[in-house]
Amino acid sequence: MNAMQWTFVVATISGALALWMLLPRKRFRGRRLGSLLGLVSLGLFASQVPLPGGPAERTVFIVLAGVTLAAAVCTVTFRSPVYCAVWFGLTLLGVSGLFLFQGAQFLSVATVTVYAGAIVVMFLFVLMLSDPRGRTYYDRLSWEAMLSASAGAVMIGVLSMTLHRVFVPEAAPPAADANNVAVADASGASANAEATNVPALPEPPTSESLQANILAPEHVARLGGALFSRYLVTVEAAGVLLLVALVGATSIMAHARFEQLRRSRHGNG
Amino acid sequence: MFKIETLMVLIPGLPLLSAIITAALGKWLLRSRSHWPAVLAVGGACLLSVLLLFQVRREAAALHEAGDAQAAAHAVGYEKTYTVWTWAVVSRALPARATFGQQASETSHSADPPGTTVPEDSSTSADARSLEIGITLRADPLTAVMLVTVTLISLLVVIYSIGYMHDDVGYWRFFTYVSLFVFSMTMLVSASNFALLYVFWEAVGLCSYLLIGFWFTRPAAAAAGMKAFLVNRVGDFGFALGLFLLWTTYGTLNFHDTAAAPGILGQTLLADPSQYAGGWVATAICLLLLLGACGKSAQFPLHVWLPDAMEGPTPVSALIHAATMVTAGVYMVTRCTPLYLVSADAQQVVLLVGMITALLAAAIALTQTDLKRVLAYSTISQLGYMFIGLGVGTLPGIVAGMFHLFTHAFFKALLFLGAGSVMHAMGGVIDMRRFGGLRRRMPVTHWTFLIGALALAAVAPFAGFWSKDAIVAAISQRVQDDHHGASVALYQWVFWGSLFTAGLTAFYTFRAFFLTFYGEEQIPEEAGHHAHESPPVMTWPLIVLAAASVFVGWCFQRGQRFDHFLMQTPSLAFSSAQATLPAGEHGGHGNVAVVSTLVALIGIGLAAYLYLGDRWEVAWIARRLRWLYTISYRRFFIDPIYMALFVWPLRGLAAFSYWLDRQCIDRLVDWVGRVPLAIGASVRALQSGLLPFYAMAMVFGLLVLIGILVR
Amino acid sequence: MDELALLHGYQTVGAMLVGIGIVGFLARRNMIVMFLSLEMMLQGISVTLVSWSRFHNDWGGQVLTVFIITVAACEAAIALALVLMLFRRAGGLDVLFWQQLRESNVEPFIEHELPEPPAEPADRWPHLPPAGIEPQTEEEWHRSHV
Amino acid sequence: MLELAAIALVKVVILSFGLLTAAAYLVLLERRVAAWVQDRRGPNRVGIPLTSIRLFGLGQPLADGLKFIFKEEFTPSHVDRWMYTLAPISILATALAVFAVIPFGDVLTLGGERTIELVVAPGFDAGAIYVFALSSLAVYGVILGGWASNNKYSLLGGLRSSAQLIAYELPLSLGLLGVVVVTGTLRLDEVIRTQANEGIWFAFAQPLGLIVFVIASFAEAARLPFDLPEAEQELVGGYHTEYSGIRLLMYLVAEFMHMITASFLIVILFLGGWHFWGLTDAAAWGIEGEAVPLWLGVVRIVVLMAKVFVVILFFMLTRWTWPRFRFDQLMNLAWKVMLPLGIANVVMMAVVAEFEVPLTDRLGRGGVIGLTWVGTLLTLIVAALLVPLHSDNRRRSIEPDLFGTS
Repeated sequence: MNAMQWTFVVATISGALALWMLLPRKRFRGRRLGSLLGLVSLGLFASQVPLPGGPAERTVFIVLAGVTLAAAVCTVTFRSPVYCAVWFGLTLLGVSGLFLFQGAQFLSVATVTVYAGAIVVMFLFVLMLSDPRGRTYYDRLSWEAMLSASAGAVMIGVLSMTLHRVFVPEAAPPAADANNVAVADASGASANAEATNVPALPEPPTSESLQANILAPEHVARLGGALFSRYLVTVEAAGVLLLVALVGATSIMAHARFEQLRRSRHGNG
Repeated sequence: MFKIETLMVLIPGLPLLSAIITAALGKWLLRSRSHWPAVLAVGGACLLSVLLLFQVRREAAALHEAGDAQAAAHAVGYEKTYTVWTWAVVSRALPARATFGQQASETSHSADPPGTTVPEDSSTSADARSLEIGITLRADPLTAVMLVTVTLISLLVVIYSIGYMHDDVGYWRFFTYVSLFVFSMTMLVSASNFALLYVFWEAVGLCSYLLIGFWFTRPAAAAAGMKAFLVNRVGDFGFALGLFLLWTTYGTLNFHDTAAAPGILGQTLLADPSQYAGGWVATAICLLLLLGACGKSAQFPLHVWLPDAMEGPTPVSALIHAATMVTAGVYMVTRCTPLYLVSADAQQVVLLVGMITALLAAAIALTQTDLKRVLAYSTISQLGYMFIGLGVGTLPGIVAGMFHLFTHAFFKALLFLGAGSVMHAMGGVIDMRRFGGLRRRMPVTHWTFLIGALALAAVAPFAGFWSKDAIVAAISQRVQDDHHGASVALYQWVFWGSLFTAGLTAFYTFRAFFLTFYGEEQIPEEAGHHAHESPPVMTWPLIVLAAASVFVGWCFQRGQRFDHFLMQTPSLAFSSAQATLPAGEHGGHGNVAVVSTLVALIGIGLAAYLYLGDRWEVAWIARRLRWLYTISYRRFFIDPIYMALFVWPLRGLAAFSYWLDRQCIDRLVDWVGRVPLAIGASVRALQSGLLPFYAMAMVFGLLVLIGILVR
Repeated sequence: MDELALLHGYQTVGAMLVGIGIVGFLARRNMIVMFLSLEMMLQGISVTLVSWSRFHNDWGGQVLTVFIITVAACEAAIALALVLMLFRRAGGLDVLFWQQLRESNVEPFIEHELPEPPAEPADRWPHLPPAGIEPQTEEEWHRSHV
Repeated sequence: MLELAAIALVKVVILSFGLLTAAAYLVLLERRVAAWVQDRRGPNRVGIPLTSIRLFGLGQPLADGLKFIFKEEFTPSHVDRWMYTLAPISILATALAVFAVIPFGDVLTLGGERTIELVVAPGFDAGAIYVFALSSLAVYGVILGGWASNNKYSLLGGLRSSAQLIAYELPLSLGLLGVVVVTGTLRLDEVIRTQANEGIWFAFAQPLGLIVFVIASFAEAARLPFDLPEAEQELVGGYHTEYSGIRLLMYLVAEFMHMITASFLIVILFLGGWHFWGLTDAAAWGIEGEAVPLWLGVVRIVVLMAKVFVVILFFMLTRWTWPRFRFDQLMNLAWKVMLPLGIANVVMMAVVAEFEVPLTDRLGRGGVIGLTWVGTLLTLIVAALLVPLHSDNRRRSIEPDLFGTS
């Protein structure tokens, strides 16, 4: 185990602990320690990720990613479901900002419109009508907090480590056999990539090619062109799916209303 | 006006349309108007059938005149076929076993695309039989006669049913079934293909089943329907075997000639009858087909279903179980005359079956107290007569059988509808002991029933006389011709037996008539307030049928029109050339007619003596000849015998199989089933119903997978 | 911009969103919050897709994200209807109200030790503004005059 | 880079100050209009402080603002403090942020060569959807404010409001979609430019779209006859019942901002934006080339602002002339009338866009427009015939007849 791997392990453990402390439990809450540990974990993970672009871009990215992730953690750890929903709204805004940072204007706006504007508001509706004060016991309890937190943290750790191995091949650990260190070093990154089953990445796009295609000024027209030519059948399928969902939701609620009426008619029978 | 093909298609087509319309709309839309499609369609079919009859007659006559010499030489009749569409094509279905290897090697390198015609090579063409089942309709005199009979009787019965069924809950269902039946029956008689014949043979069986069990809520009706279906299966099994044998023998199932192969009853084979397979094959085919006919036409071993079928609505009994469907066997045997002529043994079996049936049924009918059952047994008896006619083996006999079929349809439908009228008035009671003296309350029924009874008893000018007389005459002719034949004794016995049966027929018919309409007036309490004459919609069909029963025999017998017309049928035309006797000597049998009329009158007189008024002799006979009476009354114990011979052993077998299934096989399966149960029990605790738990399991699975993938 | 680093960063953010979503889905018992966590996982996937879309200079990723949003909308509609119905029947949003689909011989999961409900804050009447004179009670007035 | 940021900053500052001031003075305007409609005087006293100059009451907004700001920051004890504070901030922030993509003029040419587009975010390609995204975020301010107040009137107001806003977002976007289908862009400045180039405002080319859009804008801005969220007579002010001081000020300002946004959108999408025949056309002034001189840019800004002002006046007059809808009527109108009308508009516009060339060849431009008018009239007639009368206030059974018993 080299330093990099240790970093990931520590980050994973501290992340699991942080999530466990932050999750609602019966008595002990330790939110401050949890927050601190979470920040440490986030920092450790971030330390292994090279940051893009110049200082301004880096700042923007760090702020966006930080807000997104912090809001995400808050979403799953706050007790009041209304707060959870609002934090999720902030997560969505962060994701939307990340999209915009990538140049995906349409998606960033569409995410806000559909998710934040419609879906989350609907959830807020339900939450407000079902339990206006957020005082139910099940919001103050977690199911297997430690296990869940560990599962999520390990998932993050494994994925991050894999990403690191793919994107930063020269920093990958040497082969497991200590005797072959020299050989592995000599054969270089490509051999290492082969040994770890990592497929070679394509060449990153140049700024000009991006401007010509995915960052073109007529962004929406391009996206629409892709949607309605190559992915037309999928668009149709999605349309049908929406229709079916509409009918399904309506019929479910109509059935519920019917049941209610029936019960009221026949004296709770 | 119409092309003959149009008629051929329209006649079955209209009832089919009606059936579809009634089935689709009857319950929701038509309801009490459900009879309209059926009446219109069957009426139209009847009209078109009559047109077809005239057209066939004209064309046949034209053919006869045009190619007189040639026709006389080949003795071909008139036929017309029309293929609506080809239903199934299996080319080269069966390469012959002997040449299988060669055939296979040939086909393997033949580059012919599928669908090309079979090679004309004579050595392979016999083996390369292609099965082509076309929906092929035919028109010839036999078919035309059958079509007219079927549709005319159906029309009258349908009209009658409007009154009879008027407030039944299954009104639309009834007319759907009847339309379907008319479609099936017309298709059956116009099929030009044994396969198609078989299909509609089954279809009429299905309709019969549905209609017998029409009041399926009554257990007796349901059981009767099932019995009819099962007994028919026995016959149909034989029929199917016969078809297989025909197929392997002749390589085709068509009646008519086609480009691929000469038909079984086609001009080619008829012109050269030596090509018919003889020997045991012919006998086997004929006997198997006869088995089918026995099932459908209720002949001796398989007749047991018909009396029970009287559980269905009375119009149905009149239409299907007296006038039309049960004659399908007679029709089929007539159609296959050339096959039967090849095998004398089979002919004698037909004769014997007919004789036994006629006598047996007549004997049973003597003592039955149920009016409809008396009529049912008389139907069986008369069908037996038809088979006697067919079994005589001479052309006059066969034609006489068909003629009897024709006339019998009218007066038996009349009698059944009359019985239905009585039953309608009596509130569903049909036991003759419970009513009597109805002649004043139901004058129309009474008079028409009388005409029907006279026709059935074969009294001189009525329809039954001419046809039955023709049959008896044919037998006597045969006796005379076969003076020195080996089986002359058989024919002699049959002659006397048929005369005796005629007497019995007259007796039981008038017994029923007198018991119903004469004597002290007696009305069961079920009749309620409607113990009166039936409505006009029911009586008019009776009057029409009565009129037909009076005139139809004389009209058609006069100048032997019916015979001459029927002779134009190809198979019969051929037979007329082959028959041992030339046609046309029919009618020179005055003494026979006198004898049979006398016999009938004796029977009527006896019935009048015994049942007009209260006679002590009836009771005396019943007491003194108690065993004879019981045998007749219990229908010769045939049902119990069948019960003992077939049903109980089968039930025992079923019980044993059930035991085997439950105790051995199921146990085994249970034990096999316990293995996964045991495995499942060990992991059952995982099925906790907790959604987060499942999700957790999924996540861990995912983690393991990722771990394996990234190593 | 360094496209590779950008991709790496976005992938990491996406992975973290997915992981946090998993934690929320597993640990939380409020069905709506679980659903929010689910949506968060979808967001993580969307982030990675969009970043790949940019890295490959191909519209496929963004198009797929459009479809993810569509599917999420459908899912939200159906799930919300179902959740409402479940809520109506059980009177709560706890996902553990619904464990009837367990094996018959498995004991139900029952929380024996429920947390204390938080104390309702005592009714605090609004303060008067600090300015002004505090009114005296009747008793005080009496004492001062005795 | 820095320069761009600076320009954007300047635009933001100008726009926010302008908008806030405008909102303040619109309050005054509204009160004056109300007074005028009701035949009274209205606020006309406050002028320049410390003098006796009244100036038609133009000092009133200043006084109001000061009053709001210096009132005590009162937080009821039973509210959820975080949300209670967050809600008005979020609604004001979104209301302001909408203007990032709304052009408030065409271009300004400074010093002969530098052109400045009068949009905060000039290159944003999905501008129209951005507007919708942020206006849908405005729901949060309302619903959270209502919930956080912990007051049943507030909660009801918040729920009503969010239901209303979500419901009317659909016809609003359908109205927009008609324009988008025809112009083929989501950029608002492009929409204006299309109208200016053709010289035909979409109000004439898509009357049905205009109707749908205007009605839906009224509902989105929660103005009478759609002011159910507040409904002072029923809900004591709705979601801001518990608010006071600067937080209430934020809500009120945001409300006026919504009205301004709606007016801007109506003007941009349907009334030709900065375009006016003869007045803003460069050709009419004898100017060649693409360049737009500074004074013409200013003229265009003035034209745009004048149009917006007229639309705002229309909003205000409507407020004092129409009664309020009932909630079921509101919803029926949204789902059973506006939505089908919007779809009809989109279908009509799609047909026009698809068969533009043959139709124009056959009928001419005027003929096509006439055709859309005929279609609009037909659609409205059909809608009037099919839709039950929403002003029918007779009592009827609320339960749907599911059992078929009656």
